[in-house]
Amino acid sequence: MELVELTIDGQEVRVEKGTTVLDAARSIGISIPTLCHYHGIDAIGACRLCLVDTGGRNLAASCVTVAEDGMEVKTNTPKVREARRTVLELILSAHPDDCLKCVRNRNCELQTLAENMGIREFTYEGEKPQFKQDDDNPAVIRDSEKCILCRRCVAVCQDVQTTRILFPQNRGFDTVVAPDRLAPLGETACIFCGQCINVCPVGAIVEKSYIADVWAALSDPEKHVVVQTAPATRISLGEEMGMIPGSIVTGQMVTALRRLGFDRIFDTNFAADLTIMEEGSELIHRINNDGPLPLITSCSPGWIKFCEHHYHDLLKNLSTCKSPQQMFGALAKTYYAEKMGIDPADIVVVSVMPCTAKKFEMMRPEMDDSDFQDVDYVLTTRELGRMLREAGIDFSALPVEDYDEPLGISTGAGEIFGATGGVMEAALRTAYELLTGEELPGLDFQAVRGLEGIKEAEVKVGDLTLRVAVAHSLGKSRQLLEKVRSGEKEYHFIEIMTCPGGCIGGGGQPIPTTDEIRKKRLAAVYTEDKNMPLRKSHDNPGVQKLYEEFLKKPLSDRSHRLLHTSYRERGKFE
Amino acid sequence: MVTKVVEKFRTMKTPLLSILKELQKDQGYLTEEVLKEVAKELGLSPARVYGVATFYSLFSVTPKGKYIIRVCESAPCYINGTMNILEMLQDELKVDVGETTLDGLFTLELTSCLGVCGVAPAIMVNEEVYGNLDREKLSHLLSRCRGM
Amino acid sequence: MENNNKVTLKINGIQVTVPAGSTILEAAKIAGINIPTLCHHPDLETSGVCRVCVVEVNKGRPLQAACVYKVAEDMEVETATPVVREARRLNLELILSRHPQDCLSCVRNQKCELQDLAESFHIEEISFPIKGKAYEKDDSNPSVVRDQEKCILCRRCIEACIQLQGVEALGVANRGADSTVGPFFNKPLQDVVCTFCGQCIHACPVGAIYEKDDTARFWEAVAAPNKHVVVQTAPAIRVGLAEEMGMGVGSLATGKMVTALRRLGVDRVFDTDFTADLTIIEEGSELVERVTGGGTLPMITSCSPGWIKFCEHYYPDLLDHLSTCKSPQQMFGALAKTYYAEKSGINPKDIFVVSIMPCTAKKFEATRPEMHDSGHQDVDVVLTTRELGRMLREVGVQFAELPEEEFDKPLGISTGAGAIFGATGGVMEAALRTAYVLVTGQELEEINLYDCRGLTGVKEAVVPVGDLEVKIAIAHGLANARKLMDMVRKGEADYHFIEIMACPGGCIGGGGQPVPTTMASRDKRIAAIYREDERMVLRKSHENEAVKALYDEFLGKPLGEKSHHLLHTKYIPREL
Amino acid sequence: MEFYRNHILVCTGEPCVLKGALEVESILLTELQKQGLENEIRVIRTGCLGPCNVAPVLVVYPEGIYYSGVKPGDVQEIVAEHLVKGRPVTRLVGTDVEKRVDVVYQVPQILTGQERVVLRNCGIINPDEIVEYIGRGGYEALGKALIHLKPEEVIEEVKSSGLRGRGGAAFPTGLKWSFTASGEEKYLICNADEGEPGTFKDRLILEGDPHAVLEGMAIAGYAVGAEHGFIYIRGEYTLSIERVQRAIDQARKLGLLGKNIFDSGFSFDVEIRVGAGAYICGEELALIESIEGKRGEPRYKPPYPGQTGLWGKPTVVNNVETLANVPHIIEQGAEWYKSIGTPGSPGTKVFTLTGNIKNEGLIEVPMGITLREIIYQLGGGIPDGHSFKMAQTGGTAGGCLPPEMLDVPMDYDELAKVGSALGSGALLIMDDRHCIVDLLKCFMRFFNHESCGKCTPCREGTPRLLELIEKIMDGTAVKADLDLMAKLAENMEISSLCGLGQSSPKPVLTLLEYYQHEFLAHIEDKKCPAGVCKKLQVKGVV
Repeated sequence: MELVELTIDGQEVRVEKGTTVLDAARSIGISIPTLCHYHGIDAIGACRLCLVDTGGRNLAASCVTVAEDGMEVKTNTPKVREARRTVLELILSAHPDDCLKCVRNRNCELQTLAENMGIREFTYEGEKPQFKQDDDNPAVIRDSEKCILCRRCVAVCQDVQTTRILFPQNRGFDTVVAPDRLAPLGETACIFCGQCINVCPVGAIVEKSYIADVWAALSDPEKHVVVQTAPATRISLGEEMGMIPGSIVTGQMVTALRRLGFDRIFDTNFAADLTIMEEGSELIHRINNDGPLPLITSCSPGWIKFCEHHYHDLLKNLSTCKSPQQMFGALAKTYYAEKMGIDPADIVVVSVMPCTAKKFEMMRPEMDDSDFQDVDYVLTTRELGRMLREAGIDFSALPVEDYDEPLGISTGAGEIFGATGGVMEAALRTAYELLTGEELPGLDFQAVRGLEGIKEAEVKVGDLTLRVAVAHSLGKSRQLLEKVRSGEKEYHFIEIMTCPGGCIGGGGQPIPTTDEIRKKRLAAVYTEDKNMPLRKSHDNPGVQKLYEEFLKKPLSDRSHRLLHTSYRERGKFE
Repeated sequence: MVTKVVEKFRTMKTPLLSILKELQKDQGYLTEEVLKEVAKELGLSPARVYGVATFYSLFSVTPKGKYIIRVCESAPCYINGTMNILEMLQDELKVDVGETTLDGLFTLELTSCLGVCGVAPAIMVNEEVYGNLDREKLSHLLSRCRGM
Repeated sequence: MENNNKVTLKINGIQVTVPAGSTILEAAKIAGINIPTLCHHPDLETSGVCRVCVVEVNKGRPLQAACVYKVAEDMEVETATPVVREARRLNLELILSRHPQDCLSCVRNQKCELQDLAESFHIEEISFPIKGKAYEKDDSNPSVVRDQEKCILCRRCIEACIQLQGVEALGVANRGADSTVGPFFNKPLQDVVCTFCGQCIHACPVGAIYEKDDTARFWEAVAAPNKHVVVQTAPAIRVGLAEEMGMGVGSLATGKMVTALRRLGVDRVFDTDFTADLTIIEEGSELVERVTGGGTLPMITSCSPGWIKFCEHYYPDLLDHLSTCKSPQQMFGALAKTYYAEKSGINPKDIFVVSIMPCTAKKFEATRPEMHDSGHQDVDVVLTTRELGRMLREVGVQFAELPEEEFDKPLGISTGAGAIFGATGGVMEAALRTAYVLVTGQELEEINLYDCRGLTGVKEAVVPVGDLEVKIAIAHGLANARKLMDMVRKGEADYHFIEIMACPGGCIGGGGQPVPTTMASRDKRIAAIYREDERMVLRKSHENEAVKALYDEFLGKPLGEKSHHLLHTKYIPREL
Repeated sequence: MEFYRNHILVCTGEPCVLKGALEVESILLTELQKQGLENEIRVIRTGCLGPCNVAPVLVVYPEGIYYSGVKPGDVQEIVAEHLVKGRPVTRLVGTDVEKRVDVVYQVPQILTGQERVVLRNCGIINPDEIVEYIGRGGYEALGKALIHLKPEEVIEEVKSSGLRGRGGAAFPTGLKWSFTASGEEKYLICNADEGEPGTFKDRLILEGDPHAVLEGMAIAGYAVGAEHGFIYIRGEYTLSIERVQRAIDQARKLGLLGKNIFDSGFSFDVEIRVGAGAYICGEELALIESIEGKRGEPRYKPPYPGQTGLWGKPTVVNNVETLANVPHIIEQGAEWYKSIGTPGSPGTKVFTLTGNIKNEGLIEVPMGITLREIIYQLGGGIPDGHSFKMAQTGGTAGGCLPPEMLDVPMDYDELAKVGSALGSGALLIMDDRHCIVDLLKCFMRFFNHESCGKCTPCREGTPRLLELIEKIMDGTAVKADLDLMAKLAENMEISSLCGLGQSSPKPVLTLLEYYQHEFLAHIEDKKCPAGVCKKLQVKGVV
């Protein structure tokens, strides 16, 4: 490792060659303010908040200035402080003064910077840009008036997801980050993954909120309101409520939901186990019936929309299984309604999801196989947190309670759906046993775990060597699929998750969501799996009973009607 | 002055309101000095005495005209034409509500019900109440105050 | 089941048993239910005015304020029904609609209870047009700024001023929507009886009252090439600064504080604890002299400038009782520009003395005309713990990660006795540790004087010092001081020595300390102060070598002529 | 006692005085002297006689002839013709006056067959002469209570009479007394801070029969164990203050107040405290704060005054009219009292009729009478050929009722059912010339002026309501503003700290409910149906 030596504010510091001045300063306890900089995604030196004095004629942006031998950096001179302050005041002068009603109030990088830099008055009072909010889709709202043009969302949309929707348009003071021709997101190929929300430092991109609808349903005495919680919410809701990342709060979440007034607290993990039964059977069926292969997972609605826009040729490879959320909705308004003797018209299904694309998914016209809209409202982890804060639920002090039966019974296999590679691992646990009659040796299938963008593995299942691959983030998925398309790679089964890290890194998760935090959430998912008495989907007694009483067998007619779906081709720039 | 008034109410428990009422008669309003002295005499904080003086509408901490005309704006008077009375007074005195005429003779104010709804519309001039008012009576009243 | 001391009730269907006399708010906390509050403060009696905490009691109307409504047996409380939530939200919106929308330039940005509430209520729209009232800011005094435009009329400042400090500089004036909170005739604080203690700042949930910001003057001095900037840090800073920088309440961070100050570019980092030790020598000698020479007794400490101003206003007849010693801050200033200037060969007019204080009244003290005995203004600028924190955040000092460094010599050397000046009873304890030697010639065996410690409002003790039974009393919070002073005035106080600190808990609870400062956080900071005392090698002021050197090289002897000139002062009666 | 052949009652209620009653009186005295009748005919000043619209009023007894609109110039004729020659001056005896006096003061037999209770002496005795009160049985009830009844028995009697507080809140009086905590020192407060617009019953009781109130206070003091009574009179009521002070002095002189009354061992004295202009001080805890020399801001309850009241001591606060009922209950018994009025609201109620009604003034009627009966029978209907549009019951903090509700019975419970309240007994009648929105603005301006500013919903909500109303009158409001108004008003009702904030939205809510069409006309058609709102009229012409 080659080192360089420089001084920062008179202190000598040695760092690896190539380190930015920003990181070098951080290593000795000097935190230079940043705004556009986002570790691992965006370093363009655009906002100019991180200016330092490197001895040159002009101040340098420390996030893009590489530390050099003998460099003398000053981060705290009147000139530097003044320059940073001016930059911040200019940004603030174009930003609305509406913290008190902003969704990012108290969790806003600009607000924190204003506090840290001790802003007390605005030197610049002038024209503020005026834009209409874009809330013309079920999932994501963009408010360009709040946009500070840091371009982090552009970076994530272009580079991480390669969806290439958001881009700077116009120039100078008129610059705006928006889709091509300033079209509403709903008219583009945006997949509503919400990764732009997670990187936005301010409140310029937020999820569409269904909180008011859910409160209304909860206070309607005519309605029977059931809620399902996605695997990734139990390991992130605590974080949203102020606990440390990776806190597991399954039981507290159940209690909290009950206290909000939900009539039944069910679990998406139940439907995840069910998905494994259906999808595993589908895999076996396809292997035994010459394809089409590879079979590609279909639980991630962002990925589905992406595939519909960009990979029409692979639509046939998608599993026909609905996502667990939608399987749940369809069953709640049929199986559960029948069992309870409740008119499905009176059942309201609420999902708590780590995901913004789920809001889009629930509105898809295909998702009304119960003869009603199967899922009525999707709340993100953040929205649930907001409801709990408003209701004053002291989350850390809550007792632990259990899910309701029958749709609340689940296994560890359902839980790991929340992590990249989890669906694959869960499927293998079951498929292996279904095909061989033996338990998968060492239930923990390490090869598909972790934050590596593309993971591959081969599993010997009896005579067959099953080739599998896992990708997360659509940029990585694109790389993998191009290889499949070109025939460079051949697999039996591919898992694709839209968001980096899988659902635990979804666009509805607590802000901030960084790689460091994703790792902690992943670890929590696997801890939760380990702690479950049952860890294989086919062992789920609730699922077994469901087949016995209602569905009869995987891929049955009823399964097909309620649990499977079809896909459509969408234009590339629709 | 203040000491004398305070002395007068010595036997009364918590006599602040009565003392202020008495003291206001002197100059028609309560001055800073008077309130400060009252606070000292009663062992209260000046901020509290000021708070009381500004709470009750019969007290004033700013100079007022010799005659304070309070027009009842409650509903029974309102229905019977308060607004006409008020407009007449505004025309006649050339002041708005809350203001004092340049000659320092009149201050125009609004008041809540005076409890003489049977003779609405009514006004109160200093401590006297006048009812069943119309333009004629009003101008008669004003000239009497002006000593004409 | 009912017994005399417990009450069982249901909150949101959850059964909970709580002490009788609890409020619904307290009971809900036990049941794991947060009820939002705004006008409520844990240390003050408040009166349920903001209506943000309303709940439904026994399905009844009207809704009741949980912060004042007492629980009863079999009561059924609902805290989150649609009606309750809607009512709270609307009340909050009403408050928000008259509050300036300027979070980004507000001193309380991100430390604001209103901002927190807006977040937790998930306010997205305010139903009413934003319409505040225009008021002029009062920044006429050196210590405290009042910005009435931000005031939300919760009245906590008034209650703090009355209940904690017994001053009542602030009150409610006018009526209805025209109500205002302010001093007599809404005068500048400068012109009314205000001690500048800053307890109202801690009470304020928003940014309507705050310290006068002097950081610009600091930056200017540091940047000026000809200025030699020396800084002194009060005893309570080392237990407040870490908290201000986001570490746990009661974190002790002496060494990190020194490092942080050096990184800001000051030339010398000295310690007010040094002059605290010096104060003990001077004040201890004064006490011995008064006791033996028939001077005015009880003698009362004079280190707390809020207390001094209070005494000048309310007890001008008892000023003789005050020790003539300047406060440690001012002793430091006078010495920095004489003794230290001489010793280091720097022209005193080039020396810029910065104090880091837990106190807003210190800003006022530094500007008193008496405080020029060095021939210059002895202390040039006083910064509170919060202002220091603000500067550190601005330049991005990662406080928790800093290494620990030592104070500079000689004015940075101190003992545990100096450190405990930061807690109520500390001056008394430090004085007794030394007075014992002065009187008896022997060292005190047990130097932890627990009678002096703790948050009891008025503490009394009798301490045998040789043949003499020394009677002492300690008060903190001016409301408690008033109790003692009324006794002194009536001649009912036969104490020898009284310690009075303006702020509850002493300096660790000062008006310049991190927000929030509550009795609970005071308790933790006091514990940290005594940890610091225990940590010190030397714990008695007369053992401080640097103080000894100061007397040898410069002052001569305690109460000597030079001492009188530089370290002692006099007081002015002020009107009510 | 001397014998007089005639008594002449001169009404010295405020309206009569304003219209020259005192001048009339002095000429009357001179004329009688001139005729040498000063020892045969006695002139008595009385409190309000009721028909204020035809002030000044004289009544000549024993004939019971009412003279109305008496001018100084008429006096000589009355003396010469009526008193000397025995021929009433018919020109001055307006027929409507006679009729009016009938219906106002003698509760029509067809309705109850009962006497008036609270106003029994008003206009009949000279309030400045205690002997006249005593002459009509005054202070007998106090004697009965002190000598024959234990305090518990007094409370029991009042409890079983069903008497409810007449100040507006209608809390059962006996129950309130029985809730008073034990303690060495207790206080009794008579709430005479009558600030509810359109209400002047308490003033007229105080001015017409002050001893009835003092006697009621003494009995109440005895019942609850209070030796100190306060009567808190609003500062604007100068005459009331004078009369009550005189009454207290006289009662003290006769030992009816002071130490050891009737040798019973019970001592009781009364002190007047004068308000200084704050409607909110009618709220019992605000009133207590005011007596304590503070801003008249309500305290939160509990603790109720019965536990912690004036200066921290148990305190009972009762309204003037409530206390004036007490001697009658003690004297004639709970059963008698219950025979008047309705089961839920026994007794009579004094109403003040104001607004667009022929007979403005004061009436005492049994509870349960309908609005229609009051307006069209007792009140003489709507004048000048206009039609009835709205009645507001209970003062400005009361609900507003449309013509469809004319038959609602006037008692506490029935009015509560329709979103209104009996309140203080004020009845404001409005005819079709007035605009509902304009009137609502008048109401809200009142509350805006009188909100104490302590709690958020009332302090901030009232001006917001006012703003919304102004928007409607300006023609700038949209339909959603009505929803916001209703939402805000409902919130104030349920989350304000005291009764003021909880009841001030009543007119908003009832008007929105019963007159929605009129609001909508302003908003959607930009028209003011009554033609009052100026900004809309102009547009209407275009």
